[in-house]
Amino acid sequence: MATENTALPVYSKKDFESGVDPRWCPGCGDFSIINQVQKVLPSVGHKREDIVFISGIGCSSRFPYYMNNYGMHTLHGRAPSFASGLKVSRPELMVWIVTGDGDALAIGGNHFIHAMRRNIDLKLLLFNNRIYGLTKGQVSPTSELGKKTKTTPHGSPDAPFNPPALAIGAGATFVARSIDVEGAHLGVVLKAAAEHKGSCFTEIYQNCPVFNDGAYTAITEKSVKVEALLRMEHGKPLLFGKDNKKGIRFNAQSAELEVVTVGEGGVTEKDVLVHDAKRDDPTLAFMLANLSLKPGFPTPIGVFRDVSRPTAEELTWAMINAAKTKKGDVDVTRLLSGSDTWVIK
Amino acid sequence: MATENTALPVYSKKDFESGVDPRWCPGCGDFSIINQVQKVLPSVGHKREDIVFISGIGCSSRFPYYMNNYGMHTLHGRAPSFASGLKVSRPELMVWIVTGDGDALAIGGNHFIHAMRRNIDLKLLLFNNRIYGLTKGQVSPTSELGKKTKTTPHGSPDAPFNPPALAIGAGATFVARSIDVEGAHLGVVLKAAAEHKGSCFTEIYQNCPVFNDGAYTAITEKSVKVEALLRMEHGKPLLFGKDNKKGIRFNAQSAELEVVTVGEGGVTEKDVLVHDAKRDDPTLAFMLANLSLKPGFPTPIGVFRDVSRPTAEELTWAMINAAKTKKGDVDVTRLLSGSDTWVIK
Amino acid sequence: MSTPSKVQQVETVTIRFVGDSGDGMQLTGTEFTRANALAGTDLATFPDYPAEIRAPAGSLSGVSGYQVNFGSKEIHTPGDAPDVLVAMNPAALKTNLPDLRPGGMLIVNKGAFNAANLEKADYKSNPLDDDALKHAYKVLAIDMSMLTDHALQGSGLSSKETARCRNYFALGLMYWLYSRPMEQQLEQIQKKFSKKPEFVDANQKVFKAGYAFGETVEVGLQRYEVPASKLAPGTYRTVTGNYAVALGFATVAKLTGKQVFLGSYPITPATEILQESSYFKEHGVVTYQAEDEIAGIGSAIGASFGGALGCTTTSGPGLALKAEMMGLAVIAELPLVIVNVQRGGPSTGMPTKTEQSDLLVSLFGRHGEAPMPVIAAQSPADCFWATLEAMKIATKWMTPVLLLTDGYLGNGSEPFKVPAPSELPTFDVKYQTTPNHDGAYMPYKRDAKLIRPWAIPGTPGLEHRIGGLEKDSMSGMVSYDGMNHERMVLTRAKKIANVIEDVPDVQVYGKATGDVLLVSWGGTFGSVRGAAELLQSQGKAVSHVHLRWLNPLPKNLAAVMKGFKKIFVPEVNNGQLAFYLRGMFPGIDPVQFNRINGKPIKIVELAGKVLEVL
Amino acid sequence: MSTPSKVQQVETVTIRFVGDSGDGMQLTGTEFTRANALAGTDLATFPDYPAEIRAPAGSLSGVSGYQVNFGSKEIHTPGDAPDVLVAMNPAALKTNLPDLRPGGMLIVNKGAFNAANLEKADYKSNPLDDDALKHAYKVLAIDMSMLTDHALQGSGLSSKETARCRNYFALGLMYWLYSRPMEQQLEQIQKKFSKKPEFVDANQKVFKAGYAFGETVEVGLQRYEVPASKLAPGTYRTVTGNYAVALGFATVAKLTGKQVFLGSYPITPATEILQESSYFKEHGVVTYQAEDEIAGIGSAIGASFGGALGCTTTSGPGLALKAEMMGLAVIAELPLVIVNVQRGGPSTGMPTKTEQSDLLVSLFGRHGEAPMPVIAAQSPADCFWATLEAMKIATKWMTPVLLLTDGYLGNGSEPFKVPAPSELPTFDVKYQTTPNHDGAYMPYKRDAKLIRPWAIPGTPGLEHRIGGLEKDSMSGMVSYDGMNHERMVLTRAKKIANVIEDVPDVQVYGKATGDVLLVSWGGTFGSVRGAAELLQSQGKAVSHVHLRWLNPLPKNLAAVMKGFKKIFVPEVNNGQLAFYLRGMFPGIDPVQFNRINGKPIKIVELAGKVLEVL
Ligand SMILES: Cc1ncc(C[n+]2csc(CCOP(=O)(O)OP(=O)(O)O)c2C)c(N)n1
Ligand SMILES: Cc1ncc(C[n+]2csc(CCOP(=O)(O)OP(=O)(O)O)c2C)c(N)n1
Ligand code: SF4
Ligand code: SF4
Ligand SMILES: [Mg+2]
Ligand SMILES: [Mg+2]
Repeated sequence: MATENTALPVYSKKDFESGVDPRWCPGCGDFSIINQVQKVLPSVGHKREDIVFISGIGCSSRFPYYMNNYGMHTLHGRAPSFASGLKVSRPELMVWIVTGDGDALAIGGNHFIHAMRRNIDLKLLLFNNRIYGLTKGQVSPTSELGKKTKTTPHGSPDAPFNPPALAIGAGATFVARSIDVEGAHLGVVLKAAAEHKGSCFTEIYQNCPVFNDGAYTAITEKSVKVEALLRMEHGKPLLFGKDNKKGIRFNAQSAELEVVTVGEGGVTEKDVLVHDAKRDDPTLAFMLANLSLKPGFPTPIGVFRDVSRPTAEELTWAMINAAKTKKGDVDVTRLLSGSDTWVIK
Repeated sequence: MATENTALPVYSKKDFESGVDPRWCPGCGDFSIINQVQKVLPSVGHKREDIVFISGIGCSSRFPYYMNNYGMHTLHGRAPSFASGLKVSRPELMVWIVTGDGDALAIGGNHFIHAMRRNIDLKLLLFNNRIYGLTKGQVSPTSELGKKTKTTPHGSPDAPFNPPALAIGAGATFVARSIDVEGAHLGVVLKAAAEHKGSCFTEIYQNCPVFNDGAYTAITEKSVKVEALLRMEHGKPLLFGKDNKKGIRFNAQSAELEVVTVGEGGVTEKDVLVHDAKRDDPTLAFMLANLSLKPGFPTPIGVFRDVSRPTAEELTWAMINAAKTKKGDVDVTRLLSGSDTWVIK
Repeated sequence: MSTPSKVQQVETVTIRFVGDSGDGMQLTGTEFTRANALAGTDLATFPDYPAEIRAPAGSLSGVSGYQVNFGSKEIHTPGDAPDVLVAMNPAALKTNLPDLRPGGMLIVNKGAFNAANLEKADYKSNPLDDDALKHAYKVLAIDMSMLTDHALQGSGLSSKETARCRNYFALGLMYWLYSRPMEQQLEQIQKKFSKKPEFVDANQKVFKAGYAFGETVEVGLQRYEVPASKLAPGTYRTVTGNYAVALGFATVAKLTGKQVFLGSYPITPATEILQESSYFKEHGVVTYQAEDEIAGIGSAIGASFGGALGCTTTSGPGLALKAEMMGLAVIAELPLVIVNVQRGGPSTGMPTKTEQSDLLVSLFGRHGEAPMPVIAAQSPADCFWATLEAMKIATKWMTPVLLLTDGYLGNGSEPFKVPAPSELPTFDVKYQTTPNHDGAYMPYKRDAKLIRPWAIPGTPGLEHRIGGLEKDSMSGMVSYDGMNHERMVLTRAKKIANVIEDVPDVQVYGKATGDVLLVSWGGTFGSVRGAAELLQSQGKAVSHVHLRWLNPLPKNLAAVMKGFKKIFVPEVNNGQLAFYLRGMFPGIDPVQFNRINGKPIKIVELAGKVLEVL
Repeated sequence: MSTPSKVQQVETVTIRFVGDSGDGMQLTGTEFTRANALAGTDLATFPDYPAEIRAPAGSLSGVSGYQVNFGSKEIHTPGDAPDVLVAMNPAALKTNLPDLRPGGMLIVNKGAFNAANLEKADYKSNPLDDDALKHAYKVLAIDMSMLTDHALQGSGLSSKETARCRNYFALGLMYWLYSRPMEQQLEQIQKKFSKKPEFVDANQKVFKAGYAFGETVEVGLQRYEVPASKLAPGTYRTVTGNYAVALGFATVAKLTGKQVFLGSYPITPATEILQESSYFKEHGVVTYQAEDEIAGIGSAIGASFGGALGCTTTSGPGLALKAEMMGLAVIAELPLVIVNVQRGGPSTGMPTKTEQSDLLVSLFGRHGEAPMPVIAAQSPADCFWATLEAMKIATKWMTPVLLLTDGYLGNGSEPFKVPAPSELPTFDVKYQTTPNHDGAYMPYKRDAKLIRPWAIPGTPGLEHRIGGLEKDSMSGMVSYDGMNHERMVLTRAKKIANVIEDVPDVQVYGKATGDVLLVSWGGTFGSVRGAAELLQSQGKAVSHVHLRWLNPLPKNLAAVMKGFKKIFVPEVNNGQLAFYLRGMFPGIDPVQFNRINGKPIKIVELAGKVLEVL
């Protein structure tokens, strides 16, 4: 059982491949994601048998079958509920959730926000392709307003979610974003997620070449990405663009973020906002999560927020153990008798 | 039908009382809330028969029975789904949702965040008593961490939601807060909600004298409220406290809000942040929504955010009407024949 | 001065205490129940709460009641109609008088019959002045308010506090009427109010005053005595059905040494199970209040995947929501117990009223072919045993099990004989720790009984994946092969059919053949058994079998039914068991008796119906 | 040089086109289907998609197929086994050869049988070199790849583009084999690719090459002709069941002038209904893709409260999730149509495979007593008529109605005779606009049929509140009165029973008495009718009744069944209708035949089983 504390074997990527070859369409972004996950797992300090992958339903949710760990491919949208029960029941396990934008945010929205709120130590990876892949191309809660899909041939009338903003609003203690094609960056973010203790949300932009191809080319194309992506690092100034000349500054008058060019108009690097992912107050993370919605601003990737608090399972077990020490080991007869009995002779 | 546009009758509060006397416990905060709603409705510019109240299940959700409008007392947590369908189907109706902290945020969390995201014109009133009232006192998603309730006798292990933060994170275009005992203020907020067009969230702090008495005394008691409450008004500086001497200032270094005292240390009123509920960027509203979580900060009441965008039902009907003008009135035979038929003689 | 009236022995009595929610009738009822329990009578109780929310004081909707039926013979139900009605205010009288048996005893607190209260109960005139009342019942109108005030003169208690002591006057009087020893109640008051000493003294005073009143009252009052019943010797306590389920969870955790994980969401009338379970932490019960019913069962299934004994508790609307999840538990074949405390339906229906209308949804309420064992408890105390049985089946057969109780069982109470450890079932819950198929682990490779192994996370080398898609009959990997699917559907069905080996035969109460066989299930056991006794005592050829197992049905049921001219099925629904029996046993066509009024069936009414078909 | 082979007439042929997902077999199938439709044959088709996600090119899991059965006599199913199998690559051959009828014709694209593809299909050696194959079937191995390349030499198309034209070679050959006129297809290509002219020319070339190949090939090929069938004169089109449901929604909107509101959530195999409906905006259909199934039906109920005709569409798992909402619709008594396109269960099960296993959950899958009408469609085109019927019942009786179809009906297609307006049912949907009870509005005051009025928001003076709690039998206000509850439960049940007045009697296909009566429901109609024809043609005393109505069951069903020695119930489930009939008709004990392999039942197999019991 997981509780025995024998030494950790030395793992390689292969140790986390189930041997079943993934059933995703050729060119699907899910391939590169699973590749990174399998690369990171050897170094997360958990035994293979103590790691569990839980998913809902969707292309992305086929993930557990391809991992050589314990896994559950559950019901559409419900993965966080299973994961929460498992983690509270057995805190020593490392529990990952793999889900899609429809799975996590459409039918699964409630379990998602509650997992974030409770601060149970669950590592949720959301593969966001802004479409329903498995069912062949319907609008999702992250599809753009006006998006034409099989169920919205005239365009979607609904504003989409901004997933990191939703997660922050729900109380997640870890919130990050990366991209399928940014392998190295994704690896780093996954490692950070693995190290965090608490509710953990990682949005991964994922391309669906079949039903929503090119959803992210505007920020991932070689030619544009240096200007389009803001790579956040805790404790470092928020710089981006060619030669890191551009920066994010805080405008105290308007209480808003703005883009500045270092060296222009007397702007120096120290005017640039230094990223602080560790602060308890979620507002800075929220500001950054909303950055890309404003024209002229880059899309932040990396860790928005990473704060530590006691997890729900820790608090739960603290109470259980307190009760056990207080009451001692009551035998079954005393349990059954309770406090108010009488005797019939 | 609602579509005929005859003149609006002159209503009094009585016109909105169904005559069924409310079945709430003596002293319940719900009484003062319904009182304010009935006072505001005569002035919202809708006919009584064009107003619909939809609720879920809970003490608060009994609300529609006491209103002399059309109403549905639906299923636990599901009110927004009925309301969304009704409003998209009949945009001319004014649709209110009355719900509780358990109804809206526990079982109903998914419908809640999607109603906020879509920007359907629904006026949602959340009576937040931080407890499950109807089922007699279990922990709710707004109960404080460590709260002892019937289902958490040793304290709740779960962090609560901050409802306005969740609504903002989900994309609500109107977010406000008021308090059952602040009748006048509540009336003003309800009026603002009535006037907003789009997804509309109003949290109302409500006391449950039976199962969670005094949940808000720390901010509502005569003696403390002047220091404890920050009354936000769009376009006005964020001042509070005795003689409005205290204010909220923006600290550009830390990118955080802070409390200052006007007249001390060179602080003048113009250093104080001016509330802007109308800006599209939700970050300022989010900052204010998180204010009260920080020790030493007041609890903001009033309108956090009030921005206008095309609503989902407007966009839906724009598409429908476009299709109608484009295709004209196709008769049933042409509808049934479609484009590819053959004839058997 | 009063002539000491001699005590008359009676076999059983049904008493109902009714008053305003604020009058403490639940306390009075439980305390008086305790007195009779200690006196060794058998008993059954049923509280009748007002609709969820607390209504205005004195209003009709604010009436709260507690009925207890106790006797020297075996007691099956809280009683058809009260022999004695204790009414603390006009609203209570108005709403409960119709139930009092003709000629029964009516004790009222005259002091509460003032203009204001009469109006709230919309009485045009004071019913106590009505001669008809006096003719129909033995009326004892006492100004308990005034007498309580007297008793507490100079106690320094506020009038509000004084009023709260009134119920002890009624209790004292009942003690005297039914010849129960004062002392134990005085001690009990001592215990109960140890934290508020001023109330110890006050309540004792008022209690004594009530008792004394019985002796001193002018009208020579008839005293009664209900002797001890022939309950089996042993240690007893009273339990409600909901408490008994929670106690069952804790007991299983103790017996198995495994964690019992209860993932649930509050819903009337099941909420108490979650509440009570949260006090059993030290015994190995982990409770988790989920965000909704779906997450409640989901968390339990997740915990079961991790090796815990997952459970979830709910009532009708919640059961409906759990349907998809139950299907997953069926196809994944994980142990899980779903407790459904039935209430009045459909939809939100009548949350505080009892009903048996979830039988068919329990048997068939999942899409696809998704059979699972279904068990129903028959009395409050039996909820404990039924829980143990459900947990045993779930863990032995790797299957979800549905346990049905109802609002009447859940809130009702009766004596529970504390079992000796030796009387408890033995569990042997095992996890797979080694490969089961030449070096590999095949999660769906079955034993002779078609049970699959249970390997849990943390077990090296047995890593595997399961899910809701149809799976290969060995490896559990996704399979779209049609014949594999057919095989799996049939195998899952066969496995549940195999559970029959753990289903005891039904016992016939009465002769093995005769004119009418009463067939009941779940919470109607008491009413139907009572009717059977009554009819048999009248020499009728009527027998009774009660079904604890709904799926699989007991082996001998078909044969047993053949022994009777007529099968008679009484239910608190529109005929669900009757339909099910027709479907399962071609040729069987039961006579139905259906009551759907939110209350247990009355013994006398049922007996009458049976007589009609005899 | 080839001897022009004379054309042989055949009554029916079943052809299956199979290839890689990329090979365009769905297009080839539909185009060839069209050719036969235009030739006036009756037909039925069934596509066989790979599991949801697109698998690697050439892999076994990537095979996509399309089967068409056409004939000069009435066609009920896509055919038991193909007479002709057209396989475009090794994987397609491997997965489909077992289905080809012995001695059938096998046409393969030899060019695709290279080492790489053989390996992907895990063939050790090239099956085309295997003599056994040649003995078992008429094998025609053609290098379509090469011939296509030749045809397109100098066209300037890339090899990738050229490859995409290959399917037209196969199509051309089939045109020749089955004597269909080339011209119409050339036009069709013209239409289809008008936006990409280069492909018009290319595809026409390749199509002609395929056709020419038939004439010029050395081996004298047998040509066939399937004459026109005796379809009733009229205008026809082919529809899938899912499209037919959407067309039904639009038609009802047109006929009633009322808004049809479809609140739904995508799920295989029901998604197309939502997709197709979203193209009917101008006809008065409003579609709303909700966040989940619960919100889907919730939005529809909300719209119905507002006066729209609310509908929701789903499949098994979604139906399970809607259970609580359906209960609300039952107690609120609002019109609502729930369409459940059944798929393989339990749980996520087999999303792309068909099954009939949601009958019992449809009838009984709600907590409490919550009856509703249940109707099942019998063929792709009938999905249109069944939808109209369900909508009519829902609006007339103020009740939710469950309409069952399945994956086979939903994705399958057949000719649909476009009805004249006069052939369409008339609807009269009325709203209450005036008080109905001396000046007041009583939402639950019923007419003689027990139907309640429908007053909608916007109607002055009729403001009222409804909900899920039990309600007073007139005002609809919350009522906790037990007798009112019993009355309401029985009234709701009676109302649904009254729907019988709109349920047509079952028609017996064959003699009114005999040895065996086949009783079927839903999607098995075609197979069972086919088997009945077969057995009757062999002189067996076998008749057939098909149930379109599951609740209420047709008036004459009991009487009809009495006319036969045996009742025989074939189902693609584990015996749900058989159980239901036992429960509803004491004494009836059907023989069951159950196949649960994700496919429609085969006519010949079924006929064989019936012979066993004769
Ligand atoms: C209860 C239920 N409803 C609907 C479905 C159908 N369904 C399966 S996956 C899916 C959406 C998948 O989209 P997403 O979560 O974004 O995953 P992706 O395929 O894009 O990776 C839907 C609607 C289902 N399987 N179960
Ligand atoms: C499906 C379902 N689950 C659970 C319940 C039981 N229930 C009714 S109200 C309620 C919570 C009420 O709390 P809240 O929404 O805060 O409303 P309040 O009573 O506090 O105003 C619950 C759990 C129900 N009626 N239906
Ligand atoms: S459909 Fe899209 S998301 Fe799904 S596997 Fe294919 S490419 Fe990936
Ligand atoms: S329980 Fe609380 S919230 Fe409910 S009515 Fe009573 S006081 Fe109000
Ligand atoms: Mg997606
Ligand atoms: Mg509440």
